[in-house]
Amino acid sequence: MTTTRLQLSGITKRYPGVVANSGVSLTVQPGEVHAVLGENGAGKSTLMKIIYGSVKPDEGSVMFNGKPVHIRNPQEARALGISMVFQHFSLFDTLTVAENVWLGLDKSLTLPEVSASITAKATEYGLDIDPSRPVHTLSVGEMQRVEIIRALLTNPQLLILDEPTSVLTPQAVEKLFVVLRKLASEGCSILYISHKLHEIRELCTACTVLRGGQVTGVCDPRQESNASLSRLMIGAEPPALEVRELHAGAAVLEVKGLTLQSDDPFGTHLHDVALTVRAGEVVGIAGVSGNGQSELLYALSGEDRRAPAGSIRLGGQDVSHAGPGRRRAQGQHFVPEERLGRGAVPTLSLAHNLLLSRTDALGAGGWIRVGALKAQAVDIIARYKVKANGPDAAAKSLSGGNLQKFIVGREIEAKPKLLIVSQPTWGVDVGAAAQIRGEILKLRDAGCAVLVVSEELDELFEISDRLHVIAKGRLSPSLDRADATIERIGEWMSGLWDTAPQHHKKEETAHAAA
Amino acid sequence: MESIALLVAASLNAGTVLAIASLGLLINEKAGIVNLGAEGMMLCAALAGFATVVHTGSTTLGFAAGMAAGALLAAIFGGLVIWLNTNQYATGLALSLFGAGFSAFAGTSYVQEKLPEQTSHVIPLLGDIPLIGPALFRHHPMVYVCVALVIFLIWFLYRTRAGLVLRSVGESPESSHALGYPVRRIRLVAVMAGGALCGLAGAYVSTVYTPLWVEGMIAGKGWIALALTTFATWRPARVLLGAYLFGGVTMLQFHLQGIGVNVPSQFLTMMPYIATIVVLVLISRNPTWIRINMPSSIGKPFYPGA
Amino acid sequence: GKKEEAAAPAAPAPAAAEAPKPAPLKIAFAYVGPVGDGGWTFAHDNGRKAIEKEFGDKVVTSFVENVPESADAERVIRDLAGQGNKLVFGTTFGYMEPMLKIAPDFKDVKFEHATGYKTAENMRTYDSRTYEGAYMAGVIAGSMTKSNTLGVVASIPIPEVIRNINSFTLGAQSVNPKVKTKVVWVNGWFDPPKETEAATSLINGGADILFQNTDSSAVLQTAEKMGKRAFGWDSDMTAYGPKAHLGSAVINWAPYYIKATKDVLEGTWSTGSVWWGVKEGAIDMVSVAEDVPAEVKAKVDTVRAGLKDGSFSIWKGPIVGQDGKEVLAADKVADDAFLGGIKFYVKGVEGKVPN
Amino acid sequence: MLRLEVRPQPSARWGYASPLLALLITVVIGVMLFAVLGKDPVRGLQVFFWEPIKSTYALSELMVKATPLLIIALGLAVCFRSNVWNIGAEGQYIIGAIFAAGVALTADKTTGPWIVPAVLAAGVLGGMLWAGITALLRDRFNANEILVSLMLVYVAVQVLNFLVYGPWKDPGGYNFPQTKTFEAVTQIPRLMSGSRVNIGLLLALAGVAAVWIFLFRTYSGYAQLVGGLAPAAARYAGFSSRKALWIALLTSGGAAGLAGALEVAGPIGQLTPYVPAGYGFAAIIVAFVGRLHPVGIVFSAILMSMFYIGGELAQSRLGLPKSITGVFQGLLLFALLACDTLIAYRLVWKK
Ligand SMILES: Nc1ncnc2c1ncn2[C@@H]1O[C@H](COP(=O)(O)OP(=O)(O)OP(=O)(O)O)[C@@H](O)[C@H]1O
Ligand SMILES: Nc1ncnc2c1ncn2[C@@H]1O[C@H](COP(=O)(O)OP(=O)(O)OP(=O)(O)O)[C@@H](O)[C@H]1O
Ligand SMILES: [Mg+2]
Ligand SMILES: [Mg+2]
Repeated sequence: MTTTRLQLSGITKRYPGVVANSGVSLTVQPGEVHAVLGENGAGKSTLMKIIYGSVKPDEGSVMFNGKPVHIRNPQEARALGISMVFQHFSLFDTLTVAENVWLGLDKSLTLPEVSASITAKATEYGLDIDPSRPVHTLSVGEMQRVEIIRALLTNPQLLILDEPTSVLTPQAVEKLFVVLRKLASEGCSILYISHKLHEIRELCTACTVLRGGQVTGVCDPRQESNASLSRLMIGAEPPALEVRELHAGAAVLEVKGLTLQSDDPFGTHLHDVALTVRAGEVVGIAGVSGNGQSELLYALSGEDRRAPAGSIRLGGQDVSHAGPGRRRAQGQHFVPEERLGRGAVPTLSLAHNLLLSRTDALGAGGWIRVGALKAQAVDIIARYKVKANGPDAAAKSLSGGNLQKFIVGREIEAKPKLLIVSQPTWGVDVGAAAQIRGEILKLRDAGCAVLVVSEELDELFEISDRLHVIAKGRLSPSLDRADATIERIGEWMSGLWDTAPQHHKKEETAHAAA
Repeated sequence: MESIALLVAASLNAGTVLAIASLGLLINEKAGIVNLGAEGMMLCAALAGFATVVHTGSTTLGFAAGMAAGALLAAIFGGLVIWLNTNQYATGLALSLFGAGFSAFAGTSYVQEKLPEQTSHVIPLLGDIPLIGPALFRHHPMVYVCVALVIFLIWFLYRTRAGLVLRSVGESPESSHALGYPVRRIRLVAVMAGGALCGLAGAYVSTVYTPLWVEGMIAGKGWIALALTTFATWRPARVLLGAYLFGGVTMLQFHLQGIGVNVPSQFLTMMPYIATIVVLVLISRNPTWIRINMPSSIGKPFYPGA
Repeated sequence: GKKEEAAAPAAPAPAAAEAPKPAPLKIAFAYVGPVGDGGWTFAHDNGRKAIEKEFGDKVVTSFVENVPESADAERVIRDLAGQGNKLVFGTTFGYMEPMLKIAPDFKDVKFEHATGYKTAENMRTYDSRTYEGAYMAGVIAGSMTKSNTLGVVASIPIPEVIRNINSFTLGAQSVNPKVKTKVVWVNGWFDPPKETEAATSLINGGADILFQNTDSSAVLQTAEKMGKRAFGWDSDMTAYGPKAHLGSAVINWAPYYIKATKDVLEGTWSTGSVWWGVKEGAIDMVSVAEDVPAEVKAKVDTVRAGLKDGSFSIWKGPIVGQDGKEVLAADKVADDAFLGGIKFYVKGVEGKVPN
Repeated sequence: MLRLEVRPQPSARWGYASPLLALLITVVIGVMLFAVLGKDPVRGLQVFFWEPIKSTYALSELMVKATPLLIIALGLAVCFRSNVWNIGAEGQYIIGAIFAAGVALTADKTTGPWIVPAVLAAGVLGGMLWAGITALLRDRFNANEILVSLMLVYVAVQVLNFLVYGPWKDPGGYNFPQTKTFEAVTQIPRLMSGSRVNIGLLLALAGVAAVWIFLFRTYSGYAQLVGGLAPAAARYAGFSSRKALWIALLTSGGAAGLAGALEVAGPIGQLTPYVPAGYGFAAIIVAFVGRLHPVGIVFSAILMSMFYIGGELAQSRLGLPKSITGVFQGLLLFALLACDTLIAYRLVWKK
């Protein structure tokens, strides 16, 4: 009998105000691809960081290859044969691939030796990469390749991958799975984190489900259905959404010929983007992050005012050079993906955060009517069921989901003509996500034009009437949801919609005219 | 010709002080920390170095004392900034003020002291070459140590793993932390090393460059050194070049007066400062250039989660 | 350690009040720099100590150093007067206006202001003829120079300093007509690093003997380091550059300070303007280097003696300005008004007077 | 081991207690310092904390000293809260003084009292102009405002020197580097006879109210705050960062310039090379010790002035060197920065 590769028992980790892990036990066998499943905030990442030594548990014990271990830091973990690819990349933009890899290796190799072994590993696993390129010139998928190669070069016995597929196209996911299966067949155990049920069922041979920091089930995902996994994960099945008829009205937002150099030297340039959003419809933009979404949103929101004249029209008026304030005055509201720091000022109260996008509580000469402001905040808190310590609570004291509800509430209550939402449900629990999606659809039914940018295909399929895909700064033609399939969108996510350009151009014009 | 050679010599000498301090600040900034307290550290180090030479007669010990004083003050600064996450700018300013006040306070009894006689430093043979000899080969050893330091730093930062780790900490402390590097300890070491170099520069001023102690004798060199790191876009060789250039401009104002150039002396005195501004403007005009060269986390606090 | 003596008793001890003797005269000084500058303030503080030595327990002195010539000066000096000091010295030009404002409010206090030109009923001005020391230094410099180029590190272009540069040059030319003087202004009284840089630049420019009108020993030390010669200023600076030192043009405030104290003690104080020099023992050239030839020393002695008995005047025509025009006609002796307004360089000084 | 743990909510109580604790720490260190130097600590504390307030005259002098600090620090509070690091207030103060002097010098015997507002306005304008250079270079060329504003201090000093040594030199002043004393009509009106306190104090107090209202009750003040706290949020809201930069620098420059004008046309009464007295730098500490809050700044300006005056008195009373002021000021700022950690964190014992 082989010894168990990893055994956790009774792991508990408390953060001020949250218990991230509570009495978690987990067993991983050699050569096993073990899924850790759970919704946002369930404590998956925390658990992985404990295994990797970058977070210290308050209680509990860790056995590795049958021996009890106290892993104090990632170096010790790597020395034991544990490697990790983080959910948020731990790469250094201005350094080269080889330097990045070097930093993750503890052996006393020289830089040229590191470069040579990168090339060797890359060939072995079909992960093509040039060691001398600076990381900021890489695409997100390539960055992940760097992370994986860095992990592989430590010859791990246990490889932890924290949500590796959230940044990949479906095709790239397939390629990754090939690599992972090869590794597993060589005896390496893999801890695989995801909340994508179909991926887990396809790849993994064991699964531990977390909810609210506790283990709610251990199972073999190949024996389970999406529904049964989902029950384990969230305790109930999400409420089904009611989809209504489309009554699209006049075009509210028209974008044409939007070509823009990114002002971030490491960013993506927009190239000839065209799209139309009509009153009463939800248009979704799919795509892997880092393909120009943020640049597009900056241009659409008015935070970047360098768009070529005439390229962005709001309600028929050219707003290409207008700032956020002027666009807001014309009925456009925007929910950015970063809640803290962009959508809200962390240290200011909820009430004061209203003033970022709302001016209803201002008196003459810009006088802030504090009473009115607070009343407004109390109202939103109640109506959107925001869990907060009243209108004076600092934005940063709210949990991510609650802050998101507050921000969405703030923008929706402004009764916009056009609502642009980026990643509406990132890091938001299932109940809140359903609430937010419901509010968005209600708004659509009330005749508002809605543009949603998201990396979650499931979400886009759920709420959009039409879909675009953004890839390398270019936007695909629009596709009715009825015509959209995961395969087609996946193909488009790698930028491959140009195969029949004539045809699509026509389709696009038709939409614009409608 | 002769006077040009001497102007070069004087510029190298004046630039050396700036370069050493600026290299120290460069190390700080490569690790992501801006220390506006350079002036205060240099002043305290100048006093420490001077006092040590007065008591021991050894310039080497004086340099060591200066470095120790600089490192000690930097450690206080580092403790506040790195562990207590205080605002780097405010803390640096506090250090500047405290350093100036403390050195003046503690140094009152050294004001009248004088140092043992200095030997002149001429490199045999090379020092006798006409023009080039006086320009380049008749300097205090510190001038050459400074050049060696630049070469060492280039090697260290861009050729060694430790240097890479240092840069990575300044580039993204979050990632370094995730990879298991003790970010705060690395930063503290960098801050102290920077303080030690500022201290060396300060001690050089009070024991060699102007061998006496008076309060406030650093006279803004710490601030110029700070400006130099930006000027050099955080590259050691350019720091040296910039320092020599500034040393040159400083000397030039007197040189021009000496040869009777008819400009109000106030305008000549302004020159180094205006030159700093002009260069800052030229350097900063290209944001991409700055973004690629500037350590990304510079001036930002870092809290390791847990 | 210059500080020990500084600790003045905070207030007259109660025991003193019981004694039959009159309470000691309280005297206060406001200094612009630190007492340890080794130059201007140091010299004044020596004068203060001389008062203590001369009058013993009949006086109590105290001082405040580093008093900026800003709005602070008025508060500090007012506080000194309010503290019961009956004689208050302000030792820099910038205290003139504040002292003028304060004087009427303290009729029983005598104010002594150095280097100014405005007086009041209970405020008089005093100064010393530093240019006499500069002239004697010039005599030595003119004899000792090999390059015939002298350098002056000058502070701030007020008449006093320009007068000193000219007198230094006149002294040098009196023994060596070929001499030229280069001047570098540092725009400050006390900035050792800058003085060092200025001195370096003068030496690089060919000057082999330096003279300064700034308050630190930096110029002398730079000369020492670079193997050239230089002078001490304000106080005897031999120790700072034993090899370079040619002599120190010193100011001795003691005679005047003792006289002023005596005036107050004896009730003979009256307002006016006092300008003392070699004659009154306020100015001298001391510690002349051993390698200075005897005949040069003798020449200095002659000048000193002449100044003392009034038989010699430094500013006696014909004196020619830079442009060759006569600024003082032959045999004419400049009066104090002329000396107080000098804004030109004499022939032999290179460069232009700032502004 | 003693560890820091983030508080779920910043502690309001420590917000007020931290400055007091910092002051206490400074005092304790001060007492130890006095003891080491062999001075009576009680007498030492008296000199710093009692003598400056013991009489009406002493209080009035305290106000004279505190007024420029308060005015400059108010401007800096707006600036720092906007995340603009103007550390060149000293230069703006000098240029303000120069502009004010320029107007004051035009006065003659026939000039009416309108000259006073003109002098003050000129000072404000001068300060704004000087700060505007920093703003321009930052705005147009992205040049670091810390370094530019600081270098401009040195330039301003030389501009002042150029004027008082050159064109503006008092013709009747024996070539001494200073302008003629201004006509009496330009003198900033005093609040009461027998003291040097002038309407500058009232202006400063009005400034306290104005800055408080601006920052905490107006939309444009809110925009400044947001720009300082979260630049991305400001951009999202549509608050122009350029406008914030200009407002911040012009406000602080104008305030510093006003302080310069009040000083030359008030207690000094002429332009001399000694106008720069380090107020611009000291005001940075004042602003921080006052926690960038207008009311807090009132207290810190007074405290800082006590240190200054105490430092002067400590010389004639205790024979201590003046630099002790700088030691105390630096210590106070260090202590405050350290104590402020307790607002967002708490200390816990952990193995
Ligand atoms: N450093 C920290 N300080 C405080 N709370 C934390 C910290 N890290 C995580 N948490 C909290 O612990 C809980 C678990 O977080 P964790 O990142 O482990 O969730 P997750 O399951 O990985 O979620 P996701 O799917 O969004 O990645 C969350 O409520 C989170 O807010
Ligand atoms: N004395 C002080 N020192 C430091 N910070 C302070 C001080 N007083 C208030 N603050 C902080 O400054 C900010 C604004 O304070 P302010 O006093 O204006 O609020 P407030 O008037 O109590 O607000 P409101 O009236 O809206 O309830 C707050 O973040 C507060 O914590
Ligand atoms: Mg996670
Ligand atoms: Mg209130």
